[in-house]
Amino acid sequence: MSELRYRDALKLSLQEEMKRDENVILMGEDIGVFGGAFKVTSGLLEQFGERRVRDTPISENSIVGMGVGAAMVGLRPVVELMTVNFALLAFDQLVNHAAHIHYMFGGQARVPLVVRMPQGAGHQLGPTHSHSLEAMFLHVPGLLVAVPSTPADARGLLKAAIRDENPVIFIEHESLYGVRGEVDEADDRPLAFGQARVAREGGDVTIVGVSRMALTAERAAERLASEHGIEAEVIDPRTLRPLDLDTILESVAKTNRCVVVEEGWPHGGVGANLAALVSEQAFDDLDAPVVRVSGADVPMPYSKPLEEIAFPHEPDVVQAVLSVTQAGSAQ
Amino acid sequence: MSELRYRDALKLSLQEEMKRDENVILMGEDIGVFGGAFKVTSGLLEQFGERRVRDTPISENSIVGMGVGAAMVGLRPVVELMTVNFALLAFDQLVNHAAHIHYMFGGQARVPLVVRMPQGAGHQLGPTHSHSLEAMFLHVPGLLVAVPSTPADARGLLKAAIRDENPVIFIEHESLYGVRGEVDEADDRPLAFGQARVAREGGDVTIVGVSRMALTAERAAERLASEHGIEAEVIDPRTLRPLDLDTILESVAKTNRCVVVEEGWPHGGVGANLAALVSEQAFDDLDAPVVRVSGADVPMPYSKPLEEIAFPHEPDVVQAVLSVTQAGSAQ
Amino acid sequence: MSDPPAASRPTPALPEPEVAREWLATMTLIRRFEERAGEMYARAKVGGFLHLTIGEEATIVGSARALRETDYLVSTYRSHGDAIARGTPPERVMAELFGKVDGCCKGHGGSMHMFDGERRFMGGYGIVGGNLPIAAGIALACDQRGTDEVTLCTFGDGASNQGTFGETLNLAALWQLPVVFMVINNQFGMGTSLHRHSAVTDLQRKGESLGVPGMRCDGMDVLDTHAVVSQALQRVRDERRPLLVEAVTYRFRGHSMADPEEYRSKEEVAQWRERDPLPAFAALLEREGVLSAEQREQIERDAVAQVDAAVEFAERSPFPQPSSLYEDVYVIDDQVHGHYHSDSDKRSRRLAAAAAVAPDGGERLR
Amino acid sequence: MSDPPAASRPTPALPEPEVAREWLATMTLIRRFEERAGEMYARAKVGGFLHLTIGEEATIVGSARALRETDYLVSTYRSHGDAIARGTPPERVMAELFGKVDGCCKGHGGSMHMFDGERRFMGGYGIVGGNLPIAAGIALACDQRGTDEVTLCTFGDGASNQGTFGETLNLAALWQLPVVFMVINNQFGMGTSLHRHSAVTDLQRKGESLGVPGMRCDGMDVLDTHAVVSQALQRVRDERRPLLVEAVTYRFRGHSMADPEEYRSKEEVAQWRERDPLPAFAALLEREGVLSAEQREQIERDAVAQVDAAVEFAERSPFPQPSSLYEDVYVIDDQVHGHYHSDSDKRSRRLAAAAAVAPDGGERLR
Ligand SMILES: Cc1ncc(C[n+]2csc(CCOP(=O)(O)OP(=O)(O)O)c2C)c(N)n1
Ligand SMILES: Cc1ncc(C[n+]2csc(CCOP(=O)(O)OP(=O)(O)O)c2C)c(N)n1
Ligand SMILES: [Mg+2]
Ligand SMILES: [Mg+2]
Repeated sequence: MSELRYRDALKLSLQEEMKRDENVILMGEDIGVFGGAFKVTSGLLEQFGERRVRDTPISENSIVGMGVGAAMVGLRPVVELMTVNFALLAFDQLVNHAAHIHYMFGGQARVPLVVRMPQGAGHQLGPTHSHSLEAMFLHVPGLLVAVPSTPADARGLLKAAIRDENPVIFIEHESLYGVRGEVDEADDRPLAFGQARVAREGGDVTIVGVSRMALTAERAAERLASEHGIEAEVIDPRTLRPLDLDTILESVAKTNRCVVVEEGWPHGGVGANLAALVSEQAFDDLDAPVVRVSGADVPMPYSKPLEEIAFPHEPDVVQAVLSVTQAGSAQ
Repeated sequence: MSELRYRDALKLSLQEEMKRDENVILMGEDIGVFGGAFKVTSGLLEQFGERRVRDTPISENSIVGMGVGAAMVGLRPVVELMTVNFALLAFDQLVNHAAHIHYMFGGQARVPLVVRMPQGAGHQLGPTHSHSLEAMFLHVPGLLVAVPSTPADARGLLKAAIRDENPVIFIEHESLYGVRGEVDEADDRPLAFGQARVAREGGDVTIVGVSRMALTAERAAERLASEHGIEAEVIDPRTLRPLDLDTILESVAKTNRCVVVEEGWPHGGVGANLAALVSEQAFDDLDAPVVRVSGADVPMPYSKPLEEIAFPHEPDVVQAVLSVTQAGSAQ
Repeated sequence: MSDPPAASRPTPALPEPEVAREWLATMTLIRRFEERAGEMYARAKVGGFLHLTIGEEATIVGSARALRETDYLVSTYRSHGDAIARGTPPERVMAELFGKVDGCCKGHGGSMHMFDGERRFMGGYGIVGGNLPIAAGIALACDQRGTDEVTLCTFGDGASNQGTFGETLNLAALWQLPVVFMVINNQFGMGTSLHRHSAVTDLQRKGESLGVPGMRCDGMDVLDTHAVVSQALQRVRDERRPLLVEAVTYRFRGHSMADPEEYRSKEEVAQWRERDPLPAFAALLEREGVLSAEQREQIERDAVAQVDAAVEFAERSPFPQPSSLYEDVYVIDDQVHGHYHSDSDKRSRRLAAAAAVAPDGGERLR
Repeated sequence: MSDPPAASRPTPALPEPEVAREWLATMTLIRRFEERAGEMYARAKVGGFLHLTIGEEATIVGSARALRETDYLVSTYRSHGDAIARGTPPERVMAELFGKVDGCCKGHGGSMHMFDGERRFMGGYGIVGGNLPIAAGIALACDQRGTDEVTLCTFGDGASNQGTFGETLNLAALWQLPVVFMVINNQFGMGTSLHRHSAVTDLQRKGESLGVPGMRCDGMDVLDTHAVVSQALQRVRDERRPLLVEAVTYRFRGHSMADPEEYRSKEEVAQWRERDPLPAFAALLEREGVLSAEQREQIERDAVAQVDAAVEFAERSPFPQPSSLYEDVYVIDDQVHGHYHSDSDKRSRRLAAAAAVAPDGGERLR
C-alpha cells in the first residue's frame, strides 16, 4: 500500500495499461510537452514517445472523432479533453458517433475509446469553465460513465475503462487531483464498473455523493454523527452507467431516507434521475421524499463568495439530511 | 378561427413577427431556396428577401454562434437547425455562449435568439436522426425551452420566443408538422411561457405528456375513459423552462397519481426530472410513485418494428396508468 | 455551376478488358440497385430517408477500384453504391433498406448507416462531416501499426463547410496520416448550390491553407476517376501525407426521395444527364472493342437479376425480433456489472407490449 | 519559429505627437496593469486563471487604435488589455479580477470574461474559437442595418485549428461580412508551438482556401500593426468582404500563472524580449523628438498611479451579495411565468446558508 495523489494514481493506471498493451495511445491538448493541464500525463511523453503520447491541436470534436475511428480498427485510444467544458464541442462525436456506432452498425463495429476529462467548480474559473456535466452524459445509451472520487477508484476504473469494449466517459475532478489516498500498487486489477462503494455505513439515512461530492458527503456524515447523532450511510456510485442501483436500494431499504448530492445543475440532474429511480423502486421504503442537494441553477459565477454558495458544501448536506430525518420522525 | 397545420401555424407566426419587427431574420440550412427541410419556411424567401431569409452552409456551431452575436447587438435571429440531432454540433455555442452570456457579462449583454429544431422518432431515420433531446436542454440555466404540441401553441409560443430577451430552444416535432388544429388568426398575441395547458380534465390520474407525447397521452386518456372508466387529467407543460410546476402539482393534489410520458431516453430524462420534482413537492399527495413512460434506452433503430416499440404509444401509457391506479387502490 | 466540365486531361488508358467490363458491370449494378431501391421506397418497403447515388457511379466505382482490399473506405449517408462496389452482397444492402435482420447492420442502421467491416467498408455516416475525423482516426491506427494501408474518405461539397473539415485536414497534414479525402462535388448540398454555400468553389484548393494539396478528377468518367484516385493513393502511401481529391459529378435524382428539385432547372439536369457515366463508359468500351453488344446485354441482365435476387432475399428475411431491441447497445463484458440501462426493469414490460416476447437480453449482469 | 521576424516593411510614419504619446501611454498602462494583476494573483486577490498579455501590447494598442469608436472588438480570455485599450476604466477591470461588484461584469465573469458594451468591447470569451462566429454575427447585424461599422475579432494561433475558424471564415466570405479576423500569432497555443499544432505555419495564408485573403503585421511594432490593421479595416469597410490579419508577436510570460514554461527555452524568450514593444516604441519616439525624458517618466508615473488607483478601487468595492446569485441568469420579462429555476424553492435555503440573506430575487413570477 502506498499513498498516492489522485493525479498520480491516474498516471500509474495509464502507465500500467500502456505497458500492458501497445494499442493504448494517448491524445489530447498539451498532454505531452506541457505534461497535461493538470499534470496527469507528465512524463509519459518521455516514457512512451511521441507516437503514443500525442499533443493535438485545439480541435475537440475531431480529436474525439479520431479516437472513435482509431478505436474501430483496434487501437485503444485514451483521449484527454482538457476539461469537461470543452466536451460540449465534441458532443456530436460523443453521442452520434462513439455512443451509437456499435448499435447502428448491427454490432459489427466496436468503439473501445476512453475520453477523460476533469470537471467541477471551486477554482473561480467562471461560467464557461466550471461545468459538471455528468447528467448529460448518463442520458446517452451506448456510453459508459465513470465518476471516480478516490485515487484507488480512479486507477482501477481507468484500467477497466481502457480494457472495456465500449466508449467510456471518464470524468475526473479538478479539485481532486491533489487529494491523497491509499492505493495498492501490487494489485493491478481493474475495478469493475457498476459496483458502488459504500464509503461509510450507517442506518439512519442514505447519502449518495457523486464525483467529488462523495467526499463532501463523507465529511457531512462525520459531522452528522458527531453533532447530531445521526448515522448516515454514504454511497459513492463510482459509475453512473452502469449504475449499481441495487446497492442504493438495499441501503434505502434499511434507512428509509435518501439524499443525493451532486455538483451539477439541479434541473434534470443526476439527483433527479436517482430520485426518480429510488422513488419508483423503493416507494414503500421511503419515509420522506428523496432530497437533492445540487449546484445552484445558475452559470457558475467567478466571484469567490458567489461561487462558494453555488455548489454544495457539508452544511448543505447536513441541513438536507436533517430535513429528511425530521420529516421521517414526524410521520 | 381556422384550421391550420402545425407547420403553417409556425410559418404564420414567423410571418407575423417578421412583419412586426424588421430585426427578425431567419438563418438555417436550406430554409430559403429549398423552402426548409420540413417546409416551415417555404415562401418566406420570396416574401422577405434573401437578406432576411438566409440559407447557410452546413456549419451548425457557427450558425448558432452568429445568431448569438447578431442577437447581442439587437437583431432577433431565428436560427433553424434542420433537426435536433445536428444541435449536438452546436452545444458549445448553445451552452457556453447563448445560455451564459447574459450572466457572465453581468447583465450587460442580452441574447434574444431563438433556435428552432424538430425532434423525434417515427420516420425510420435511425440512430443519428431520431433523437429527442429536451432533457439535455432543460438542464442548462440561461436557456428557455419550449416543446409545443399543437398548432396554436406552436404559433403563440414562437411569437413569445422571438419577443423574449432570453435565448430560447424551440423544439418542434417531425411528426407534428402535418397535424391540424384550430388557430385564431385574429388573435396574434404571444402565448406566455411557463403556463401549462390542461388538455383534458380528470380526477383519477395526472398524465404529463411532453412534446408529441401530449397527443399520445390525450389519446391514451380517451381510451382509459372508454375502456377502463378512468378519468385522466392530461397536462402539456408546453415549456420545460420555465416550468409550470404549479399546474402539475395542483392536478396531482387532486388525482394522487402521476404518469410522465416522454419520447426521449429514460436515464436522466424529463420524466426523471418531473418525478423528482413531484415527489419532492407532493410526497404526501402521491398514492404511488410517479411512473415514467419513455423512449427505450437505446439508440433509435431503423427497422420499423423495432422503432415502433422503442418509443411510447397509447398502450404503453394505458398500461402505465393502470399500474398506478391499481397501486393506488391497493393502498 | 451549370456547365458540366469537360474532362481536362486526355482519357487514361483502358484497363484489361475483363477489368473494364467488371467496372461497367458494377456501375450498372449500382444504378439498377438504386432505381429499385427508389421503387421499393415508393412501395413503402423502405423507410426513412433514401439518398440515391444515381449519376455518381463513375466516381464510386473509379475510386473503389483504386483501393486495395486492405485499404479502408469511409463514406456518407449516400453509400449503397460504396458498399456494393466494395463487395457487400447487394442482398445484404437491400435487406438493410428493408429493415430486416439479414441487413448488413441487422436493420439497425438503414439507408444512411451501411457497414461492412469484413470488406473494410467502414461505414456510411448520417451526420454531414462526421466521418472525416473517423477516417483520420483509422488512418492514424494504420500508421501507428506501420502498415501501408490507406483510408479513403468521401464526403460532399456541402460537408466541406463543416468544422471537422478544417480540423481534420489540419490534423491529418500535421500528423502525416495516410488518408485521401475525396470531396464529391455534385454541385449541391441538398438544395443549396455550391456557389451559395462555399466561398471558394474550386474545391480541390479548399485544403491548401490547411496543408493538404488537392487534385481533381472528372467524376463522370470512371477512367479519369480511377487514374487520379490511384495516383493520389499511391502518393499518400509513399509520401505519407494526406491529399484532397475533388470529384466533379452530379446527382441526377433529388437529394432524397422527398425533393421537388425546385432549386435547379430541368435543363441543367438534362445537360448533365447527357454525360451519364454509364452509357458513356459502355460506348467507349464498345468503340475500343472490349465490349460486345451481347456482353453489354449480359451485364444488364446480370445486374437486374442480382437486384431481383436482392429484393427477394430482403423480402424473405425476417424483421428483427422485438426481443433484440436492446442487443448491441453495449458490448457486454465481464468487467461491467450493474444496470447498463436504467429501464432494465421496464424492458420486459416494453417487450411484452410487442407481439413477440423473448427472455432478458442479458444487459444486467450479476 | 524561434526567430523573431524583422519588420518586413519600412516603418510607417508616426502619427501626431500627442497621438503617439497616447499609444505609448496605453501600452504602458496595460503593461503595468498586467504586472500588478500578476502580483495580485500571487497574493490571492485574484482567482481562477489569469492570462497576461505582456509582450503583446503593440498588437493590442495598434489594432485598437485603428478602430473607430463605432466599430466592435471581440476578443479572447486574454483580454484585460483589449478592454483597457478600448477605454474601460482600469479600476473596473481590476475590480472584475477581484470578483467585486463594481467589476465590469459584476464579478460574474472574471479574468476570462471581460465586457464593456458601452465601448463596444463585445467580450472576452473563455472557449478557444468560440468568439469567431459571435464576431461574424455582430458583423452580420451591422451589415443588415446598412452601417459602415466593422468588427475586429482577435484570437490566437491555436484557435485557428478550431472548427469555427473554417466555418466562420467561409460564412463571412460568402456573405461578405465586414469583419477583420486577427490571428495573434504569439507562437504558442498554451505549451504547443505553432509548428506542432498547425500544418500551415504561414498563418496569414490560413484563410485563403476559405475565401479570406490575408495580411501580416509585425505585432511587436505598434506602428506597423496600426498601419496594417487600419488598411484592413478600410478595405473591409469599403469592399465589404472579410480579411485575415496575422499579428506576429510573443507572450513574454507563461500561458497563465500556472505555467512552468518548459516548452520553450530561456534564450528564445530573451531574444524576443529584446524586441519588447514598449522600450522600442519609446526609444523611437525619443529619437523622433516627440517624447522627452520627462514625458516618458510622466507616462510611467501616470500608468502606475492609475494601476494603484485601480487596485485601491477594487479593494474597496464590495463582493457581490449572496442574494444576487440568481440575478442576471435570465432577463425577467412579463411574457414568461412559472419557475425559471427548478430549485426556486431551495433558493432561500441556499441563501440562508450563506451569511447574508436577501429576499427572493424575483425569478418566479405570479
Ligand atoms: C450535421 C448535419 N447537418 C445537416 C444534415 C442534413 N443534411 C443531410 S445531407 C445534407 C446535404 C449535404 O450535402 P453534401 O455534403 O454536398 O452531400 P450530398 O448530399 O450532395 O451527397 C444535409 C444538409 C446532416 N445530415 N448533418
Ligand atoms: C475549446 C477550448 N479548448 C481548450 C481550452 C484551453 N485553452 C485555453 S487557452 C489555450 C491555448 C490557446 O492558444 P492560442 O489560441 O494560441 O491563444 P493564446 O493563449 O496564445 O493567446 C487552451 C488550449 C479552451 N479554453 N477552450
Ligand atoms: Mg453535394
Ligand atoms: Mg497563441
